Amino acid sequence: MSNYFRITDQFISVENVVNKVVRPESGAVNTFIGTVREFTKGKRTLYLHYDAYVPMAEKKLAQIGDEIQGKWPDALVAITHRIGELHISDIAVVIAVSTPHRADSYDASRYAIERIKEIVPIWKKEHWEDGESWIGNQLETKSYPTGKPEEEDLYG
Amino acid sequence: MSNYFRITDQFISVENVVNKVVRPESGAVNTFIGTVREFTKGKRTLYLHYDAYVPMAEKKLAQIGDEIQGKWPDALVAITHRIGELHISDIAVVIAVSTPHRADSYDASRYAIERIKEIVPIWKKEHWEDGESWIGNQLETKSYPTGKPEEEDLYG
Amino acid sequence: MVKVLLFAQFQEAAGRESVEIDAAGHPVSHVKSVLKENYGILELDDANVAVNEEYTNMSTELKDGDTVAFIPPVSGG
Amino acid sequence: MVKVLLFAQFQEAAGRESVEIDAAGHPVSHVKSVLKENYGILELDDANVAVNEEYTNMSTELKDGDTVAFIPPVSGG
Repeated sequence: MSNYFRITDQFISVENVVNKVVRPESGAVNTFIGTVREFTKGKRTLYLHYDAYVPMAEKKLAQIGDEIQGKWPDALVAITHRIGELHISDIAVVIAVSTPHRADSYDASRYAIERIKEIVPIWKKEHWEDGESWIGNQLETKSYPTGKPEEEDLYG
Repeated sequence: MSNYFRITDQFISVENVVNKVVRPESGAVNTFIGTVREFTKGKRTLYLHYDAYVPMAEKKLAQIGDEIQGKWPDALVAITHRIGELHISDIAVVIAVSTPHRADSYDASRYAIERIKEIVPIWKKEHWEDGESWIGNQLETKSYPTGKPEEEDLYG
Repeated sequence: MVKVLLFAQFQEAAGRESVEIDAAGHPVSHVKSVLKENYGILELDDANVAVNEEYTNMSTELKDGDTVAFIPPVSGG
Repeated sequence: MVKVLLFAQFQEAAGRESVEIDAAGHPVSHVKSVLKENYGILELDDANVAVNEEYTNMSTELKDGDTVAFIPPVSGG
């Protein structure tokens, strides 16, 4: 299974990640692809640099896969995240989830991206025309008043 | 824009459909891929045949794109649906939606597949070991007691 | 004349992809009756109808050169 | 000895990817203090900590050969 949860410093092929989860018993594959956006809150990004604690990040991606199979037993998940220097529109992450029926593929895929942003040790540094900065958590669905995840979020 | 909404009798490349919607202002692409499932309610499918009213189907796919841009103005959508004979695990449809932020990409992608199953004139015939049948509507989220969509569903 | 397109189970029932019907000045429902009676297409009550590639209803009046399509319940995706 | 891995802003602040600290028998909080005082890493209060690639907390007691990582707020995806 470890091939299903990868950190790489190379270009990610969407087709390759999708092909890992296509199988006769599934009828739906939901894919989430994160790409480098040029403007965030009006500020222009020139490029990004992603750093990761690679072995732990792969373990945490696999944990997300396990969590998904706990919640959606018929789901099969593959996730690849790229690190290093990425430019505008480059693909940073590809999540693919196959399920027998479509509703679960959406829900499980959404769960995966939210969990990546909670527990996977990957960090993004934005480079702008006038500076650079490591970006803190960017959770859209949840905020941590303490500035960090609660224990139950980390251990899933 | 017509290249964004296609009916084809050829293999669909996920990468090609995704590339139509990747752009500097988007940071998220959600993709829904429908594949041919081997078993449905315990019955084994050998292969499928899809028929379509091609010019109208492409118009209706484009209408779904317009509806999505009405609801999610920053979304960009591409949809390709295959027709003809398809075998187990073949890709029947690829929907790709790019948005600046991820939540909208999921919602708009989900909207697209539900609408395809409501208004796009495409028909699936299942071939089993012991017979074959054209399949009626397979909406998961909505049922039509009258057996057909209501007018507001058709006209969007 | 009006061109009537047949798809899926309707095409199989009629054994052809299209028929020409002299239906100008008549409503779509007239075409439906002809298909039932002359072409053995019996399941038309579950179908939607499109004229010139847009959904419409059975009371729409047809004109010469129109293209009518009876749309069985769709099952794409 | 305990190996301490530094990433992202912590790596930049310390100017190195890892340090070795004689912390066996001490809790993780001891390593945190050393990083603050000796390596100029000041933003550790927002960090999580992992020992041997699993999240844990500041009171975990370290043993010889452990690998500790301070995890700044993550921003993958």
